[in-house]
Amino acid sequence: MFQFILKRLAQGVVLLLIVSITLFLLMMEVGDPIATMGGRTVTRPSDRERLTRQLGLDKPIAVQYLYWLAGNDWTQIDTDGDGIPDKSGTRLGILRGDFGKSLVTKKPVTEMIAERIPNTLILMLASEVVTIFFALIFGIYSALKQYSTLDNILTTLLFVGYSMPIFFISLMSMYLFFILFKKWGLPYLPTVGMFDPEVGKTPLQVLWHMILPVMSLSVIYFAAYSRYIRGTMLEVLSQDYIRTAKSKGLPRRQVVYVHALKNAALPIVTVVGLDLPFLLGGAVVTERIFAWPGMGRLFLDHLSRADVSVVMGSLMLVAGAVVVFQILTDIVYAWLDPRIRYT
Amino acid sequence: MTAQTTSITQLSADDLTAPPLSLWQLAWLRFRRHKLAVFGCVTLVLLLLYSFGGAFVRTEAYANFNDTSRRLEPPSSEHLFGTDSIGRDILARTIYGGQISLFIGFVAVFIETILGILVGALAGYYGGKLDAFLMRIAEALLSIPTILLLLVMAKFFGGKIPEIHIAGRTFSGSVIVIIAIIGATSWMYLARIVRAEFLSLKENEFILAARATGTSNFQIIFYHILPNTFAPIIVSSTLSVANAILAEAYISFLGLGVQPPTATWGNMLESSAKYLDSAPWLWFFPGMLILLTVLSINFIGDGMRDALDPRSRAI
Amino acid sequence: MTSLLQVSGLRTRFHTPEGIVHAVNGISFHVNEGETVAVVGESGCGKSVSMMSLLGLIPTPPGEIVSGTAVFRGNDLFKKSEKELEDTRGREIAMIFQDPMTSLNPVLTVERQLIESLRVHLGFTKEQAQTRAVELLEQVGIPDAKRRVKDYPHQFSGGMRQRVMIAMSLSCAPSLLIADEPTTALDVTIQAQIVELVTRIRDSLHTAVIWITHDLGVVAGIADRVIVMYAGFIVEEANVDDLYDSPGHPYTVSLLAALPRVDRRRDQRLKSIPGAPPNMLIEPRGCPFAPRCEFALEKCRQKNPLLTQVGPNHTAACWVNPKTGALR
Amino acid sequence: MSDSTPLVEVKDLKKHFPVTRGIILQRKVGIVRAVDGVSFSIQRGETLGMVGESGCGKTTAGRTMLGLYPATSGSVTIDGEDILHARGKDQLAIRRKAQIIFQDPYASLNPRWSVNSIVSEPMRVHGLFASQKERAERAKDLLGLVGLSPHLLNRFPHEFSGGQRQRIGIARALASDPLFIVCDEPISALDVSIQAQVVNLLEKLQDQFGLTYLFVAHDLSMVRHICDRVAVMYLGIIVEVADRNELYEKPLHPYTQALLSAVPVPDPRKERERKRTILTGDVPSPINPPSGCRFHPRCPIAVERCKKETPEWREAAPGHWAACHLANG
Repeated sequence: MFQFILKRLAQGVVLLLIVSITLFLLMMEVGDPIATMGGRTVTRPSDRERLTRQLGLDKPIAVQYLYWLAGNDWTQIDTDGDGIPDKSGTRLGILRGDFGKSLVTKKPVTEMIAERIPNTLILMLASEVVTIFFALIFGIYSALKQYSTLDNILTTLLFVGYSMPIFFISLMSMYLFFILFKKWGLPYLPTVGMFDPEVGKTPLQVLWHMILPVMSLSVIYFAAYSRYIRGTMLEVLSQDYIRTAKSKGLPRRQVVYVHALKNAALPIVTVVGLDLPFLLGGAVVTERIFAWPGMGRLFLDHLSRADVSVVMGSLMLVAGAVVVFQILTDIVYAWLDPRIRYT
Repeated sequence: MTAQTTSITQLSADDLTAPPLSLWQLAWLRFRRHKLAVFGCVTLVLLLLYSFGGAFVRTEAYANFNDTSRRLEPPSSEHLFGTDSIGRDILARTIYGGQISLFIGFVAVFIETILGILVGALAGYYGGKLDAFLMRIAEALLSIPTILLLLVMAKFFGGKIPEIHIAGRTFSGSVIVIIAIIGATSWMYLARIVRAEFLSLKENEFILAARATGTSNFQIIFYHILPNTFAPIIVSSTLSVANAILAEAYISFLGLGVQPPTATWGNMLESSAKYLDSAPWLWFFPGMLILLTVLSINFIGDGMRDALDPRSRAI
Repeated sequence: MTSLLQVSGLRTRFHTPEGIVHAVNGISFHVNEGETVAVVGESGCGKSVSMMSLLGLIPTPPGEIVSGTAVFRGNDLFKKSEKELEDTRGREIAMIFQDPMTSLNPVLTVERQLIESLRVHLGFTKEQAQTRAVELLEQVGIPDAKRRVKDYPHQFSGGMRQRVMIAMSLSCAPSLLIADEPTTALDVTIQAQIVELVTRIRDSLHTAVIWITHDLGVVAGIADRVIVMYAGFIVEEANVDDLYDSPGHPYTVSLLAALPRVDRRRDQRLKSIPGAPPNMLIEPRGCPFAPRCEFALEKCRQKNPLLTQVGPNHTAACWVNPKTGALR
Repeated sequence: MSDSTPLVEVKDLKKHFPVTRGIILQRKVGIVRAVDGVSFSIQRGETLGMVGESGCGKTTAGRTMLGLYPATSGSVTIDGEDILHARGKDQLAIRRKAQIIFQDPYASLNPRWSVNSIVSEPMRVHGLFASQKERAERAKDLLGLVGLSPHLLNRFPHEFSGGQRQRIGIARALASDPLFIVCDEPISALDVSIQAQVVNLLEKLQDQFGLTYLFVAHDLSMVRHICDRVAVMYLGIIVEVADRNELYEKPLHPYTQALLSAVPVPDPRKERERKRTILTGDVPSPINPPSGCRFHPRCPIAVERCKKETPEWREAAPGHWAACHLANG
């Protein structure tokens, strides 16, 4: 088992290297970072040149990647442009936990991500929990009552949820719960940000502001999850061992919740486990619409300004989480399914 | 011995266990029974009529004509869906936007399908190092959330392809970019499906029989195995069209997709959130059209899944 | 003497998108206490469906028991509520299935699966049930039972899993065991082990057995009485010796003639039955075997003969005596 | 059978499968010795039966000898030519002479191909006829030969029953005019009433074309009926070979004896009187076959010697070979 984890980790590292090289190459071409630095336009050619040198943008891509990856504190860099290296580098590289500094805010990327991660996680995890809770209830019910009227109605509705563009459901729910409710004099839900600046960031405020985005996200995830759970349950319920359990005269409850659910849990856990790391990436569209200061917004804002360190940092964070969660999922799977033993 | 000969001649057409229908005919019979799928088909045909037939009612010039004096007008008899923030007719723009959105959806999936089949077939059939190599690429692409990857790529290619002129019409180069990047970032799922199919089919006895005869690998891959993977490929590709249309809508909504003046349902929504209250028609009609399209395609895909299910042998 | 189980006019069908599958078309039979009845027939003849109908194990929909009664120890199984049926299943009537690979739950230990019925039906405590589980495994000849009871099904071989299934089904000492082709998926050497095991346990517990199979060889070794099914009908029923000595239905005659013998030198080609079993989607009319029958008359295509007495405790559903070719 | 050189000669054929662990980076942790040194020959026009329990390697042996799995070592000659080491055109030429029919009537025909395409494929691959039309004509003849109506040529496999599909498989195997056919459990998936049809057809075709069969099966009764000679396999090796009546009446190897005694006979009186040698335990794993005689852990008469020494393959009676220390003919 230990060997298996080591092996998977090694593979993961290789995978991350390939991903990072590819992304780095892409990022080199997404725009002119100098042009958008800090929101002000740098016009003087001499300033441009100095900045380019300072940022190491004059170096070949391979060197830039190396600096990004492993830092440049072991080498001298030329800051004044006289061709003689004069100052030792300060970057430690992503391998040593230094994600670099943002061109826009000048703050370390790790700090910026650390600021945003809780916001994203609170939104995404809440949606995930709400989703899984309802999806399990509905998925199991619907599988047990396959082809009942309620199953048919709900299954059709699921399709609508599944096909719903997230911005459309967001805009519609904003329109209904904010604008119309306000118009009708009902208590209306806020649509922008995490809290009312006048009240401050209290847990209650955050909760209140979360309702709409969480609802929008949940509708879409719910549809996908419950379809999957329903399908898995149906598959399991048609297995021979369920027939055996019934033939033993076990109460229906026991057949469903012990014999069927334990088997259905395997694929469900896998899917949830593999989805979890992607939550770190945030919900770009939702965060944009609801002005939620999360990872998705961070990514989007800094991508448009060609802020390489921030964009690379957040992408690599997700990719790294994907690798880790894949291994975790395998471990959980092995723990749940006695047939699988990694040696 | 006489008993033997009579028994052989007695075996005739009426001994067949199933009616003389091809597998496709059987699938069609089953598909027709799927009410939602039929509903999806009808809706999709209507949407295609709307987008492509609508061009005969409203010209493209009209769709791009901005009358700044009539900005943000609510739906009226003149502008059925209202006007946008620079006074263009939304109805006309949804017609031309629909053409592009649907075009992007179908062409991107065409690319995706070709890539997915090739990668999946080669990886699954030959296995070994080739398989490992191709699957690592797929994994690498899968380790970044699709929407983030699409945004990076859209930004990378943005503005690099000049405008194109086809049949007297001008399209933003971004249409090609979006098609290419959606195609390039979505083939992995299909490749995995095709690979799994190939892995299981290549051990099938009819493949062994072909190999025993001396049939070449090329023929086995393309004539023997591939036709047997059509069912999952068709289902997956159909559902992919819905996903591609959504993907285009998302990146265009975020402003990195198809660039104006070329309209798509996605980029019509780009700044509409600002007019959430003042001009809901701005986002309602394109949003509704996207929803309807995606929904009908998903219904069709589900119907196909049922119809092409290899587990049901009978009608 | 009243019989343990008396089934009358059982009719089961399945509603499929392709039409109605007439799986069981009104069969009646009985099983006495401690008796072994073999139900023989080819795949799709309704032998498994009819037995699963008895226990309410047919998924409904698409399955449907159209009519019939199944009186077990004085009560009609079809009139029982789901709860009452649960009490009967496993406790009074147990079942073992064809494929031991898929019939055990892969994620639960053998112990977990063994103690369930003991706890549900006999009210054992967990400790009592655990002790009993080991005893049961020892009884069915699983070596090192104390340790192996903690294993998962996949850690057992096919034959061993079938033993576990048998231990499970016999844990509450049922008065009827339905064995649905329990040896079909196994090799002959393992089949011999399982047949021997079931025979031994049957004799010690005095359990009645319904043994579903297509193998006329196995039947000869285990059954007291044989029921031959074809296309959802019972076409013949007889004591095992009578059936092999003087089969009364052309189908049985042909089946026996189509069978090579391991204990005899080959003398001639096998006698084959032309054609294939009928499509169960088509409502049966006339004798279902008529299209493949060498004795078929015009009458056979019109009217399906009822089971009639052709000897003591021997019934067959045929207008013709296959031995002489004359009308009965 | 005037020609005394055998049509098929298999010498020390081995097929080992590596056992790998791990999902991505696979590591070899052992070898399944599925076929571990098998030698036999088949005369022209003869049917050799190959029996054994599941996992004994009989199916793998049949498939490996046609090159369907790359052989680990050994040689197979068919009509004097080495099938395993030939390449390109030569290999194609030998493949034409050897064909195979399979167990599963559903998996053995391409569901997307018409009967015509299926039956014509060998002709197409081997360039036997100039035009598609001629091939279709020949396919019609072949259908007639296997007892199917020629007008079913353009139907698809799913329209046929199991027995009919098996006939189509036989027609395909005949299409390249082979000398030798490996029958890989051709009847075990069929109902009893259909089995006899297929077996009779195979015999009829053998008479008509002088075909040579390797009949792989686990149904010992049917093997006795159809085969001239029978080879018994256990854990990747052949433990006994003899003419059918010799083997069934005077089995020498204790495994063959046990196997035969386990086969039920459709005769209740006989069954009641029969004494069975009931083997204990299961077939051991072919990854680590037992030392000495591979059968010794289950053998009712095993002695100390059987654990250590691999029994010699010897002719106990004319044409009756067995590998057992204790067997004497």
